[in-house]
Parts: sequence; C-alpha cells; structure tokens
Amino acid sequence: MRIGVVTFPGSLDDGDALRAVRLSAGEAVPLWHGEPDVRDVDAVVLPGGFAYGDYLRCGAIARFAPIMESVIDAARGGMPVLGICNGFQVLCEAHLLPGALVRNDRRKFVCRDQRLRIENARTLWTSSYTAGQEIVVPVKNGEGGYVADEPTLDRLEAERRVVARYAGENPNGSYRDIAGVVNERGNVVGLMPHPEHAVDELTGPSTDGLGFFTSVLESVVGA
Amino acid sequence: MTVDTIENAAKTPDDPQPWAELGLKDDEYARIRDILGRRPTSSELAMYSVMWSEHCSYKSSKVHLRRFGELQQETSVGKLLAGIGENAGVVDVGNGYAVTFKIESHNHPSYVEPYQGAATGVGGIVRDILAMGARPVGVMDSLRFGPLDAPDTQRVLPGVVAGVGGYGNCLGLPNVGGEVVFDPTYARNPLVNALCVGVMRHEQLHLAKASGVGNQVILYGARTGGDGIGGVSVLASETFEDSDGSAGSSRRPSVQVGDPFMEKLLIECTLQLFSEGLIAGIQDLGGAGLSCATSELASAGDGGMHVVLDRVPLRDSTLAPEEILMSESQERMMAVVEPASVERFMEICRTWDVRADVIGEVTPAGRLTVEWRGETVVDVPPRTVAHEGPVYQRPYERPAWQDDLEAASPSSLARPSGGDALRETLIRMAASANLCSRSWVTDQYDRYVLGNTVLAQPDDAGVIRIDEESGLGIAMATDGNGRYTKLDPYSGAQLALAEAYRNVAVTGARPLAVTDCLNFGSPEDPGVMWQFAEAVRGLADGCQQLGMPVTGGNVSLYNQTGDTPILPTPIVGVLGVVDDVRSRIPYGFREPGQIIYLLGATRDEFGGSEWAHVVHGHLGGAPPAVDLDVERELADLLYHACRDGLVTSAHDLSDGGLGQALTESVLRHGMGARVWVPDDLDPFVFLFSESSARAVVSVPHGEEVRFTSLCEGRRFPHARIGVVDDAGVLEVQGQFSIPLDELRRAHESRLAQTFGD
Amino acid sequence: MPRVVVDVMLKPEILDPQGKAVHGALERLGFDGISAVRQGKRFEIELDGKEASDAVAEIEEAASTLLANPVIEDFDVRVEP
Amino acid sequence: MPRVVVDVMLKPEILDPQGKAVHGALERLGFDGISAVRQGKRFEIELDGKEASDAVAEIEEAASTLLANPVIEDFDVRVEP
Ligand SMILES: Nc1ncnc2c1ncn2[C@@H]1O[C@H](COP(=O)(O)OP(=O)(O)O)[C@@H](O)[C@H]1O
Ligand SMILES: [Mg+2]
Repeated sequence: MRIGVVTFPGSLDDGDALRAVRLSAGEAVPLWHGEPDVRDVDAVVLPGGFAYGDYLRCGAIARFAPIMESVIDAARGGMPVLGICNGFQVLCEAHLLPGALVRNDRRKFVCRDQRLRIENARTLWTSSYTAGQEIVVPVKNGEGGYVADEPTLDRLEAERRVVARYAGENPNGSYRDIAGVVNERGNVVGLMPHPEHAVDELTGPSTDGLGFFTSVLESVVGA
Repeated sequence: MTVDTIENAAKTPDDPQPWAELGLKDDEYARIRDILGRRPTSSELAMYSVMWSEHCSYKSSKVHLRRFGELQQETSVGKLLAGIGENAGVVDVGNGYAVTFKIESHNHPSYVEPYQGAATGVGGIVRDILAMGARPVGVMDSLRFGPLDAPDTQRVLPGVVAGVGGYGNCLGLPNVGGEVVFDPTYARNPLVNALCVGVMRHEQLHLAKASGVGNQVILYGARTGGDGIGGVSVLASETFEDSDGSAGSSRRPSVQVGDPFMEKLLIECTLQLFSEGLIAGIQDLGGAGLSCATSELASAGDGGMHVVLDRVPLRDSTLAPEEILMSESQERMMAVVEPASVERFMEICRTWDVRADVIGEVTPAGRLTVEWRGETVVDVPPRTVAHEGPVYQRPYERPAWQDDLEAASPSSLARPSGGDALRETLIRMAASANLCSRSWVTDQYDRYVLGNTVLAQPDDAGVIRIDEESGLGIAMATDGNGRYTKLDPYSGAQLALAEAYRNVAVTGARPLAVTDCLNFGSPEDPGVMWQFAEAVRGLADGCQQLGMPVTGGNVSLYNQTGDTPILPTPIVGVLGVVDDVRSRIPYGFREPGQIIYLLGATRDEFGGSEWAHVVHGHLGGAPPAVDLDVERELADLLYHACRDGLVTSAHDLSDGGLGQALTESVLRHGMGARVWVPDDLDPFVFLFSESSARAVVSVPHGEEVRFTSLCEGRRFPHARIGVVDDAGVLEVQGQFSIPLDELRRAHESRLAQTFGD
Repeated sequence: MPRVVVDVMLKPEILDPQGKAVHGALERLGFDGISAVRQGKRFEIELDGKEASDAVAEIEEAASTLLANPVIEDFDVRVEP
Repeated sequence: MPRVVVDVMLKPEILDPQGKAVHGALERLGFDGISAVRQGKRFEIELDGKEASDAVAEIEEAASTLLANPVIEDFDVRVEP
C-alpha cells in the first residue's frame, strides 16, 4: 500500500512521516506541493511544520497549494487523509474538518511528551487502538488550540468524531481537550500531536504512534 | 545624491570623513589612506570600518587566539578537514562522515530586541554551517541573564527564548541542549550564544573562496534592505547603552528581523546546489554583509573580484552604495559559480522560490572593485580589508582586586549542620535560579524534528544519530562558569572545558573537538584583557592535554554596563562521537534495586560554588581544582562501562554537586533512592561540594562485580553510595528524607512562577 | 498611493490569550479602568495604479478566503485616505 | 463604551516577512495590482468609565514600552468612535 506524504515549502516533519510509514511496512511516497495531483497513492499524510512560513495563520496559504485541490477531491472521495499538526491546520483551513486551531492559551510554543486518550478507534487511522486506550506521543505546537462553536462541538461529541483527547494536562487550551477530530465519513483525521515522532524507542518517548500508520494499512488492505 | 567615486576621492584628498563615528581610530584611518595611496571613498570607508571592527577583525583577541592554531589539528578519529579561519571547523567522525559545528554570540542585539536578536543569532550560525557544505542537523543555545527577579529579565528572557525557539523550530532543527544562567552582571548585558551542528560526507566539504578567473559571483536569498546598517561596527565597538541608560534612542543600532521560512528555503536550495556540484566557492552573509562576503571570498581565493552593485536586488530603492555594502539583511548567501553552471544554478533557485542574481565575477587582478551607476566606488586590495586588519597588543594586567577575591575563602561561611539544615539547604538549592528545572525554557524548543534526536534536554549532552544503519552518532554539550572564571580565569576556562567534556562523556560518547565563544568585557580595560588572555591560555593548554583541537569559535567583547564588565564567560562546546547511539546512556534512576555509585574524589571545595552563591551571596576563594588527566580517565571509564552495558544511567556532577545530581536523577522517572554518606566524608561536603571529574551512575544488580573491577583495574575512585527504590522519597540515611512530590514542587515550579505559565 | 487596510480580529466568543495577557500586563503597569483588550492583525495593502474603491470588492474577497478565517475571525476592509 | 485602538506596524525599513508572505499568496491567488503588503498588530482596548481622551496619553506610554518595540516598530494610538 502506497502512502503519500506531501512536502510543502516549510514542511518539517515530512521525513519523520515517511519513516513512520516505512517502519509500519507501508510504501512511503514523497509528494511535492507543486504537483498537480496525488498520483496513485492509497492514502495521504499532510505532515507537521510551518508551510510557507505560516506567518499569516497556520495552514492558510498551504491550503491553496496546487496539490491540495487533488487532496481535497480525494478526501471527498473517501481516500484516507491524515493531517498532523500543521497538516491538521491545513485540513481545517480547507474546510475538510470543522473548527480551527488558534494560538496556544499559554502564548508559547510547547514541546513535550503528552498523554492522549484515543476516543474513537473506528476511524481508518485509529483502528489499531482500542477506544479509551491511553498513549504517549510528543506534542509540539504554537497554534494548537482547537476551537469551534458550541453547536459544532456538541455535534462532534454526539457523532463520536472526537478521535483523541489530551489526558492529563491540556497543553494548548483546546476546547474540551480535543486533540484530534475526524470528518463525517471517517476517512479524514486531523491530529495536533505527533505520532510520527513516537515510532522508535530510541528517538521518541514510546512507539505508541505506530498505531496510526498500521491502522490505515490494515483498513485499506482489509477493505 | 552625489556618489563618492575613486576619481572624486583622488581629487578631494582633504574632504573630511566620519571615520571616528564609524568606530575607526586615527591611526587606523591613516593606515587606510596609506594602503590606498589616497583617501578612501565613502564606500571604502564603510567597508574598512565594518571589517576592521572588533567583531569582524578580532583585533584585540587575535594575538591570543593564535594559541588555538598551534594545537594539534587532528582528533582521535582523524585529521581536521577544516579548522580555524573557515566559517566553521570540520571534524572527521568516521565512516566517511564529517561534522561541522560552531558557536557564535548575538548578545547586544538580543538586549535591544530580544526576540529578533536571538532569532537572527540562530539564523546566522546556521548559515555558517550550511556554507561548509553540510546539512544543519541541530542547534543549542547558551544563555545568560540578570537576576531572575529583575524587571528587565522579565522582558529579555521570554523574548530571547521565544526567538531561539521561533527561528529554530521553524527551520526544523532540533534544539538539543544549552544553558540558562543568572547573575547580576548580565543585567542589561545578556549573553545569547547559539551553536549549530551540521553533517556531510567528506567529499561534500566546501570552502569560502573565489577562485577561477571568469567565474560568476551570485548573490541569492533575501533582498537587501536598510536593516542593521552599521550594526557591526557600532555594536562591537561601543556599549549600546546611552548615557542616560534609556531604551530606544537613535544611537541604538538597528536590528534585523529574521525570516526563518526564507532560511529554510535557502538551506534546501543550497543543499541541492551542492549535490549537483554547481558551487565552486560559497560564503554566508552575516555581520558586515556584502563587505565581508566579497572581501573574504576574494582574499581567500585568487584575490580579485569585480562587483556591480546595481545588480543587488533591493528592498529599498533609496539605499546608497555604502549602505548596500554594509547592510546586514538576513537570509542571504553568496556563491562563486562556473559560467557553464549558472543557468542550472538559477533554475534550482527558481524551484525553491529563491531570488538569485549574478552580481559580479572573479578577476585576475589582486583588487576588489565595486561599480555603481557605471563608476568605480571601491578599488581595494581585498586582503587588506578581510585578513590584514589592525592587530592590537592590548596591555593586560592582573587586577589589583584579584588577591582580595582569592583571599575571601568560603571556608569561613556558616555551613548547615544536622539533617534538618541539610534538608532545607538541598531543597533551597534545587529551587534556586541556576539549578531549578529548565523545562519552562526547553519546552519551547522542538527537540523531535528530523527524527534523529537520541538525547536532548534535560540530558547532559545532546545526542544525534547521523547514520540510521550503523547507529553512528554525535554528542554535544556547552558549558561555562563565569564565577569560577572570575576567581581564576585560567582554571575557569579549563573547568568549562572539563564540564562540557564530561557532559559528552557521560552519555557514552568519545569527546573529539572543541568550539568556543569567549564573552568578556572591554578589551580596553587591562584587567579584562588579563582575564581574556588567561582564559585563552587555560583553554588552549587544556585542549592540548586532552588531545582535542579547537576548530573555531567566536569572541564577544565590550560586554559591560558602564564600568562593570560581565563575569568573564568563556563558553566551551565539545563535540563527541558515539559509535552506536543504541548504547547511549541517559541520566535518571529507573529501576528499583539498582546500585548507585559515585565516581571520582570529593574534596572540600566551595569557592565559586552554587551553595556559596545561593546561601551566602558569596564569591571568593579558589574554584575547584582541575585535573584533566583524571577527567580523561573518567571519560574512558564511562566509555567502557557504557560499551559493556554496565551502567544504566549516568549524570555528571557540577553546579550544586551531588545533591543536585541526585535531585535530578530521582525526579526524572519519579524513582526514590536511599543514599548513605561514605565514612570518610562530611555530609555537607558529600552533598554540596563541586569537585570536578565526578559522576553518579546506576549499575544493574548483577553487574556490580564487573563494574567495580572495571573501576579497580583503572584505580579510579568509586564509592557505593546508595540504592534506587520506589519508596517515593530521596533519603540520605541518618540525615533526612524528602518526599519526591515536595522536591519536585521546589525544583520544577520556579521559572513558571516567575515568567508565567 | 492608494492603500486599503484590513483589520482582522478574533470573534468575541473565541478566547484571545494574547489580549488577555496584554490586559494583565497593563494592569501590572498600573493602568486601571480597562475592561478588555483584544489583539488582532492589521494589513496595509498598497495598490499600484488601480483606484482603491475598485479594489475593495476584490480585497473583501481575499480577506474572507485568505486574510481571515471566518470560522474564528471577523474582518473589516476600508480605504485609507 | 469608549475604545482606544493601537496599531503597531514594523518600521518601513525593517523586513516584514509576514507581509511578504501574504503578498506572495495574494499574487498566486490571482490578485494583482498590489505593490506591497505590510502586516502588523491591532489592539482594541475597552475602557470602563474613563473618558477615552484622558486615557490616550497613558496608553501612548504603554504602547512604547509594552505593545511595541520602538527599535523596530511604529505605533499609532487613537480613540475610536
Ligand atoms: N537554553 C537552553 N537551551 C536548550 N537546552 C538547555 C538550555 N538550558 C539548559 N538546557 C538543557 O537543560 C539540561 C540541564 O541544564 P544544565 O543543568 O545546565 O546541564 P549541565 O549542568 O549538565 O550542564 C541540559 O540538558 C541542558 O542541555
Ligand atoms: Mg551535566
């Protein structure tokens, strides 16, 4: 199975995402923001970083990158798409996911090992976990506060579309401790923390992050 | 606007020129006239003044720094691939890999505009590393501030930390270590020293020289604007405080704003240019901008270059030629490219959205000429600008007060006696400004990006994997202790070296090479100059004894407020190699039942100690004795213990002594420890002495015999001082015990309380 | 030269930690009588040639797609004299 | 309720990477005829009670120390109707 990882100018965790795909036995395919389409990949990861510098609003400019049109189409057509951190911001800016990400309530960039609770283990990206499972992965962001209006939040809860929640301390002021959400169809997931940095005991706090990548491999193979 | 051409200069020899305002002395100005056989044009004057400033020419420090050049130019792995004089030193680390690293100061700009000053400090050092042909893979930052509770620290520290993080995080370089130290002498004169490390294959090494007549000179990256004009000379030659001490006056140097996204593009673009073999010579633009890049490239190459200044893309069309030459706009590089490669060069720049312009070419004559609107505004021998600036033998003298300082021994200070007093002292120290947890700072830095960070804060050294297959990696640490250096500049510099060396060694790495940033007060003060000379001598002798070259570094002088200089602060960065990062040793107790050993000899040494500072506000006496041979034995012991899997954690002892090392070791994973005081030691000395060449390690239960015979075989002092448990307390038997929660609150809340969550 | 200014502010119901921090800092400096501080962005867009009033419609469009995220922000576009 | 607005913009000679990024993005999106974009900050300060005009002097003072760094930024304080 081929998983594409999009590199925007200013993407930083693209190499880590590619490595995570390889470590979970997928075929990692680098994609460039200027390409017209996502070619023949089976899933797409939008990685962390500061696409185009993110000076305006995170993800605001990347959302208009040439490749995004094809990513948006593919997402609407059901292809699994995972946006991590900056990728999550891009997905919100592209209106593939509800809500938005704002400056951390502490007004500082925060990088730390974070406990997360997987709330929904039935998405294409979380099926390797069990609902309620706690994992530890790094979180690192300056604008990672998830916000949405109350009706949207209520709907997300009702439809079980909160994928992961911060357990323990909320690092960025996200409403209702939300760390990740999924679209209605269940194929597009946005996640603020970084599972791709938790795939090897040597370089991460755990290997708990692998589950996101093995999930999509299993679900697509099984489909 | 009339332009001062060389013709005009020849015709008007007596026109008055503002050389003094530009920081030149009268004999320096006379020398320029002498070199040129006429008065300089205003553009030439601009170039000479920035290039002959203290910051660029090292005119006060050069005679001392020569000692570093006399050290052996190889490490235990191999010959240096580049040494002092290049943008950064390059060290062979084996398997065909080379590592380049360097530390540089951005002190004054960081006081004026903390965020941007620190950010552009990181940006500048990253370009130095890039210019060697390497991919930057990590950064570190060594910081000094005034007292923690001083109002100005509230302004400066959060801005500096946000700036280091903002730039480094956005470039995608993991921050793998550094220091934060507070002392009243750094108020209004913070130190921001940034280090970058890069990796390349041997054959990818590039040097800064313009050779090959007819080769094209290309300026690429950001456009040139009016920022930082004159910054270099003004910054480095005078204090930036106005006489009334107020902020924001017009005499303040202008500060640059960094664009890390542009720099990220510049990195990727440059690496592709290297990999396609399109670059014959390269130089980053930093202090002194184009003046520096053109004269240094020409001087190091065939000696001739012609530049058409009109071709420099500008952000502000009203800039005069001298301003363009002096501008310190960030995120620019200059490359020397063979004519046949220019087209492909431009193409690659376009893919990365990086602006590039051919602005000149390499010429045979030994002249650097600059043309503006068809007329020549600069015509100079480039060596006289770049490499043959003034050199001063500044007078130096041991200050009269040094004797009194040494005589003020800490032995008369009241010491805590009894368990309760020791307990209270340990907690107070753990919460003190210089010893409390740094996580408020380090949590703002991305340490995970690139996926190769094996150790970072809070570990003793940063460890980065450079080869996924073999596990080859590098370790880096920076250290410096201004109080020790004030008591004895020679030993102080060696203690900084010893500490950085030890911090690298406790991770299981073999220390290889050194970079340094020498932060001192005014060189015009003979006492300061003595501190400087002694520190250099100490560092050079120390490196010789340890068999490590100094591969490059930076000098920052005039760090003082009024007549009060900062504590003399040589910061030493040590690079080590790790054969296989899978066997690296972190610190922190993890497994109940493991045995705790103290390695090295503990003496009654409190001169310059954190205890004397925190509890008595005292500074006097002699710093701890340095014995670099013992440091080397300790490093060697740790290397073998690590390789054979005999230790599961190791932590070096430095500021705050064993008490602090134990505090950090128990809090890391929330494991308790029961510790006992060896019979031959006083409990207070045992807990708080800062004797050097020591470390605390934990040994798995079954490995005790092998471990102790390793130590005995080497006759290295070792004492079994405790055992790890999960009782949730740090207990010193017969003295006191502290619940970990209480210790954690003391140690971890201080910075957040001060600077806000 | 004609200039169009776009102000972008977080919607009132969205938490504004920066504004809150400025408010706190002002109080510590001894300013009282402040009931709220909000921090937003200001864009100054210089037009070459074009009549500013013609451009306003286009810039309104740009503001709603790029300069502001209507999910969390309000914006205001005006020609500055 | 009286409101004081403080606009803080980078000085013209200082590089404005944010404005540059926005300018580039607007061009890529097909908005042309723009010669420059600068991005700055806007603070809206709500006063309770106090006459806005009395507060302006005080806020000018705060702007130069807290809201802006005069080394690189200009600011403008005004009462908004
Ligand atoms: N400014 C900083 N930037 C990055 N890391 C830092 C900084 N200050 C301290 N650290 C890290 O925090 C940890 C503790 O620092 P310190 O106590 O000074 O170490 P040591 O005493 O071993 O030199 C180390 O891992 C160090 O690298
Ligand atoms: Mg240490």
